[in-house]
Amino acid sequence: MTAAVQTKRPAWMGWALVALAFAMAAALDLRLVPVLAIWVGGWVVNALIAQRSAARWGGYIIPVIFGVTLLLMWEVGERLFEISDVLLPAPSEIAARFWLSRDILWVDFVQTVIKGALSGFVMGCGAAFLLAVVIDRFPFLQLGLLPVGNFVAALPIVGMAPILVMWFGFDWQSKAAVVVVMVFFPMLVNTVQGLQSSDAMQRDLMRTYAAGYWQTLLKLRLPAAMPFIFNGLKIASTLALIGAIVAEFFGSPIKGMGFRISTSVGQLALDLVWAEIVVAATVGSAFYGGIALLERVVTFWHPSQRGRT
Amino acid sequence: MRSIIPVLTVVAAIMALWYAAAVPMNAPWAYDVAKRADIELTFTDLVAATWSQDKPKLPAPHQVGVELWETTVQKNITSKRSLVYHAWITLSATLLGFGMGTVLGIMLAVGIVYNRVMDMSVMPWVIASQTIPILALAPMIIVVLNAVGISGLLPKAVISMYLSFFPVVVGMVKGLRSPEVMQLDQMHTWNASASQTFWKLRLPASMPYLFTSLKVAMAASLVGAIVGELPTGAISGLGARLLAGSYYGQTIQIWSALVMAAALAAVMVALIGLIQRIVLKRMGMAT
Amino acid sequence: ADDVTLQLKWVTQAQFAGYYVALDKGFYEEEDLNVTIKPGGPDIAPVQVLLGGGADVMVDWLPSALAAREKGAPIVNIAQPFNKSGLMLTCLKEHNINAPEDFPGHTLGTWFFGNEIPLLSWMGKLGYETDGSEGGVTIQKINFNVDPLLQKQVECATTMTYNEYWQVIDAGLTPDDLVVFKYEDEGISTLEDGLYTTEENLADPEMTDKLVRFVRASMKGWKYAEENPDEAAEIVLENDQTGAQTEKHQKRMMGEIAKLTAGGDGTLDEAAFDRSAEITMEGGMITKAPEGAWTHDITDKALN
Amino acid sequence: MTDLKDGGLKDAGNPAVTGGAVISAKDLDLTFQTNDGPVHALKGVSLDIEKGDFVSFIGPSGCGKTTFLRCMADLEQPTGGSITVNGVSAAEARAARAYGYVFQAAGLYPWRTIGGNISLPLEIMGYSKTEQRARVARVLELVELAGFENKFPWQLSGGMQQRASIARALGFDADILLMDEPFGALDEIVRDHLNEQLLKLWARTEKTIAFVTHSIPEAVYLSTKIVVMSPRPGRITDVIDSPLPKDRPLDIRETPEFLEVAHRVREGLRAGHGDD
Amino acid sequence: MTDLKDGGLKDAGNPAVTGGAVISAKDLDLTFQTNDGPVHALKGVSLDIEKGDFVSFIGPSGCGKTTFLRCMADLEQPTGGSITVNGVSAAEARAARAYGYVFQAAGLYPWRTIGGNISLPLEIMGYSKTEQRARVARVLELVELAGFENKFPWQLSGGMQQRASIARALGFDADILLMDEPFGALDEIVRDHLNEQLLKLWARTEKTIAFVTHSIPEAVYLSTKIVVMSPRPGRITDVIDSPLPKDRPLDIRETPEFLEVAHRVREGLRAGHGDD
Ligand SMILES: Nc1ncnc2c1ncn2[C@@H]1O[C@H](COP(=O)(O)OP(=O)(O)OP(=O)(O)O)[C@@H](O)[C@H]1O
Ligand SMILES: Nc1ncnc2c1ncn2[C@@H]1O[C@H](COP(=O)(O)OP(=O)(O)OP(=O)(O)O)[C@@H](O)[C@H]1O
Ligand SMILES: Cc1ncc(C[n+]2csc(CCO)c2C)c(N)n1
Ligand SMILES: [Mg+2]
Ligand SMILES: [Mg+2]
Repeated sequence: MTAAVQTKRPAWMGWALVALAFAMAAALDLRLVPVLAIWVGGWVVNALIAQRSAARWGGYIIPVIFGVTLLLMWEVGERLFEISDVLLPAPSEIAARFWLSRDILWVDFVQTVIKGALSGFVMGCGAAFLLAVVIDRFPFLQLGLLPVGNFVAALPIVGMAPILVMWFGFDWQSKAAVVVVMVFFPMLVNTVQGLQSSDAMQRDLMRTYAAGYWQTLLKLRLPAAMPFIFNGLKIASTLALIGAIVAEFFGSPIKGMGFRISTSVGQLALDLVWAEIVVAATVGSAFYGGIALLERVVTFWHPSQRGRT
Repeated sequence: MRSIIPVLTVVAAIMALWYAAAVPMNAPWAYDVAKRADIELTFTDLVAATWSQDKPKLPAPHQVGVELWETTVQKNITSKRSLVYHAWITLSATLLGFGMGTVLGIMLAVGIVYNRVMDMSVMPWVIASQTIPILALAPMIIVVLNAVGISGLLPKAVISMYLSFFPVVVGMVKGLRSPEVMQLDQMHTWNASASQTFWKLRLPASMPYLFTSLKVAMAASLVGAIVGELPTGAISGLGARLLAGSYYGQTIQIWSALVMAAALAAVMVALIGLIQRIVLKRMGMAT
Repeated sequence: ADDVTLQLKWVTQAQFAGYYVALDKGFYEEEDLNVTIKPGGPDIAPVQVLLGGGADVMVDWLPSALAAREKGAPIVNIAQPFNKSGLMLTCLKEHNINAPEDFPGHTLGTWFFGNEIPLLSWMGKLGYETDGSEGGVTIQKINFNVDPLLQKQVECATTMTYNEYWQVIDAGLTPDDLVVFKYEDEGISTLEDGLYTTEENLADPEMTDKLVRFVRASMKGWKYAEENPDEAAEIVLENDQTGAQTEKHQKRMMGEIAKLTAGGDGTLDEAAFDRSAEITMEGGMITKAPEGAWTHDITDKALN
Repeated sequence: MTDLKDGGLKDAGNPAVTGGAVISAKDLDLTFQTNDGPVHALKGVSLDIEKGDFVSFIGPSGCGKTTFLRCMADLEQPTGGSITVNGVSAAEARAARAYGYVFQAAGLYPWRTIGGNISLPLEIMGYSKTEQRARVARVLELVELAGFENKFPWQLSGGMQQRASIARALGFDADILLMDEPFGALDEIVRDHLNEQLLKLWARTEKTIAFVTHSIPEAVYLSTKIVVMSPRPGRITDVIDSPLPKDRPLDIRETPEFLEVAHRVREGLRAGHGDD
Repeated sequence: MTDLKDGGLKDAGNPAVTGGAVISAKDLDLTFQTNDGPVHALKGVSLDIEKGDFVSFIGPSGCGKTTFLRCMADLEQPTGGSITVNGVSAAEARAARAYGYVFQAAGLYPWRTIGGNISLPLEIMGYSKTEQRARVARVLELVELAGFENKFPWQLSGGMQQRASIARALGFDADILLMDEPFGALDEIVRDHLNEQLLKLWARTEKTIAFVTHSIPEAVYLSTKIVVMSPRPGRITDVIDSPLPKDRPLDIRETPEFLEVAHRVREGLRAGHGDD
């Protein structure tokens, strides 16, 4: 329905634009032409798929093609422009390094993701959730704690991390602490807002049943809060990983993704740096995706989940 | 206004906790010093000692307060030793990055909402981009921009932008899609053009989402500017203060830079909140 | 005037006094140079800046420069103002570490970024494992300050004679509370702050000429700094844009730095180079002896 | 339905009923403080509802019908006067679960199925699982939604949702039913059917019902007593006792008595509108 | 109102009208594909609406009334059959802004005042500022909302919002009005008043009106033609031409002719319900 609102521009206009872009690229630097060609190619393929299929698989294949397009541009550009490996390695080199350093990457993954990020995520979100329930019960706390909380949340992590490393030592505990600090307030704010999001009539209904506090919490407020809680969890999931990695920049045992990235930069082993970045991005996206999936299951009833696929 | 008393109570409670925590955290050092000087510490001595160390593990609130006072009020604001001067450096990168991030975020969101291919291809990569540790990328960004002759404010702003466009994209995609089917159908019955639908329906409908994400983006942008100040070398700005404080073990200096940064963020976010209230009020959407 | 950009390895401090003095006293100007000095930081690899075109010359330590060269970065040492190493390991006396034999079972903190190499070579020489296993030591990555030592998170920490050591002293400890091992004394020292540029620059006569003038003026700056340490420290303070440095600390640092540059004229000592390269190789940072990693061309022209 | 009445809580609010009215409002005032001055939603409202009465409230939009019902349900605190329910205060009656309330909008919980929504009050009041299942099935039957038990609210049309919300209020044994425009979203045929069902239920169980509607025929068809209200300030302008017999087939609506009462209500309403 | 008709876009959709029906549906099918199988919202629906007709659609919930109206408005694409509006396709008619549409819910934009909401389509269609102001004032008068121009939607009661939404559809000169239960949220008195006004407007401007309602009396009172629909699949079961004169005072509703037509409609409806 809504798609029909968009008026169709004639196709030749698009092609004219593409031709113009090529002309400009060629004028600037001939090497830009193949790079641009890859971009246009990927785009056209995706446009075709998008038109053909409202089907589910389009949703998976299109971002992949998009990503492959970007990687190809990178690879070809890297070779054509002869960029030094010390500045930016090519995707193929990164892939090779990834394969050769599997064991290192695995050790780092366990140290940073499992020990640091995951434990911090669970503790931070759990504590924030519990505090949110308490705050929700006592409006006084809510009025007082939330503004102060917002202030604390604004403390830049790069400043907090060294302090927390000083307090909690070099191992994963301090990484978890950084993650706890990072995820705590997004989660708290979202949960508090969620617990208040049941509408007046839904609450009145509970009153007519003379339902107790816990019954109302369990049967009304928590289910109603779920979309917000998941918003918080999603934000927290990307923050957790970044937090754990960043914290390792400020002191760590000699393993961990942040450790590896910072030392490898010093050794100009940029391929290993990028291999770690690939791990971080993959794990982060998977973590985010997992929570989004869970959200879809738990809050199936929410309009945002019903409306769009 | 009615929240003043609760806020003060909470602040007082935090201060009390802070003072209390400073004692055990700084005690080992105090004992060390005492042992080397061969004196016994009474409890009051201990408390006094833990609240007045030069390089405490956790500085007492008044130490941070004094440092803040000395580096803001008592220094000429153009002096390199003035925290206001450094805050201004950071703020200018923050604002530039925030502006660029907002524009980029809105443009991406419009593309995602209006273009099916972008909708399906860009979003997962935008999410992935945010899972990359910025601290690892920042030096590369700085170096690359340096190589093409860009230095100073802009590289920091680019990092700010990198962090701040994300909340804007997410919020605006949600906001631009927030009009109900019926409202879109109405536009359809009037045969409104795509741009009329955008300006008269989607954009106004997205305002509440925009402002919420702008607040998040502003905080992210500040973090970006600070991160961007680390690898450019400790030149100036709050990030440089943090760094320099860290190299010379000046805990109090770190804390005062931290508090300044948080205050900066709080002020900017409050400012956005004010604009939000004015705009939404004029749009009749104030709550 | 010709533009030259210098990338430092670290933040503005008396460690780089020579360059700031040359700038401030107009030595560069006399050579018809317009020099920009870029301070460094923890996350910046000067090599990247150099190769990226952000700088023409950089200050670096030899081990990390050799490692970069082996990684494919065509960088060459053109002058070596520091002829002694300021690196040392500082331990708290209370942990009873009085000689290298006492290391096993203890935790040693070091900076990474290539700075761990001499320590690892040393441990290798002593025959200690560095993974915390029985009979070995635990190596801990620490941030660029002495907090971990003071907070007792490590028992020994890497320090520089001119900087971190004095931070320990400033924190209230006395030299009597400390045991120090100077790398120079242990025979495992590597060359520190040298000037490097790219092979590409060296192939360009115009650029070489600029570099010659740059090195000449810089060395003049260094000698001036050695002779007038307090004034040099003042100049450094003026150029510090963070406003975080203190006069006391910089003056003391300048005094120590002068000891490291004393007696040298900027010409690289081949023997010292070979020893440093060997230690770097033992540490595993490079796999084969470097070739063409230094040249006397510039210093020869500059100093005659 | 009669057997439902033997369930748990029936006697809770009953002690004083024999003495007088089930719901008794005396000189009720309710003023909302808003930013542009006070709104007098109710002013000097007095009304007695006897056990077994079926009372309809009718009046222009904003005359305080909903507000009055909410006062009975202890969802709103009157600013003056008094109200008793089952002889005790409204708050006590609520705590004793003396009434079922049907809101103006359906207000189903979207995360529960229709069946889950109907069993919600039963869970809260501690009915056993089997009892819950039996009751859900029975009331779904009553509102003609059998077979939709496992659908979610948004999978139903507006009218069906409204019926589910009615079923929810009928599931447990309250002697009092407070219904705020329950049939607003329904088409005439379904509405007629539900009107009939409601009358039957009422006759069988002797519940006391307070019922808000915009439809004059509906008010006349259902009620033993019709309360006409008028806005600014919200007050009762007329109370009409219906002369119609308790047994009412649908075609009673074409009898002269019926039309006569309807006419009187319409006149009362029109007078209220004229006030503006 | 007549002078409005001289405004800009009147002729846009007129070319073929003289030839035949203003709206003509032939064998219209519309099937929604949903996750639990296809829903036949419309099946084999044929209907001609002549210029100046007032056609009411009545039928149980879910029988396809809204869907049919949406097909006329080119908001839904039929999966079979054909529909023409003003002799051209529905899409072309929409592009020519041939109709005004009142949705089942008010759907006002919360960030615009009532006046701003009514002038929104006028802005989109490019009317001048002064013309906009004049028209807004006129239609506000018509729905009795003069003085509320600068209020925001949420400052109005549900009924007032509904009236504002009607005013919005009347602001520009469409010859066709498509109205989906426009008076659902109003009480009887206001509803009667608006019914009268709508009839007057229709008589004066000779618009063609398609009108969905749940109320049998309303359908009979307003229409020249009553279309009874039935669900699963959605189809037309009866088309009743009204014998009532064009001039209809409110009390025509008590005449035997009126009751006779109403009875026929009710029978048709009941038959549709029986189908389930
Ligand atoms: N929470 C509130 N705050 C302020 N005013 C209110 C509030 N609730 C109701 N009112 C006002 O009280 C008056 C009575 O409202 P009420 O909802 O009881 O009307 P009603 O008779 O139920 O109308 P309707 O037929 O539209 O449901 C109205 O003028 C309304 O604006
Ligand atoms: N977008 C849709 N997707 C799937 N099914 C739909 C959709 N829109 C309507 N339907 C189905 O089509 C049928 C007709 O719906 P429609 O809205 O036309 O009914 P209606 O006659 O207007 O009912 P009401 O009186 O409740 O407004 C219904 O069974 C409905 O469930
Ligand atoms: C990238 C990089 N950063 C820091 C150092 C170590 N370092 C060299 S000089 C100095 C200052 C001492 O006061 C320090 C810490 C390094 N080698 N490489
Ligand atoms: Mg009401
Ligand atoms: Mg409908």
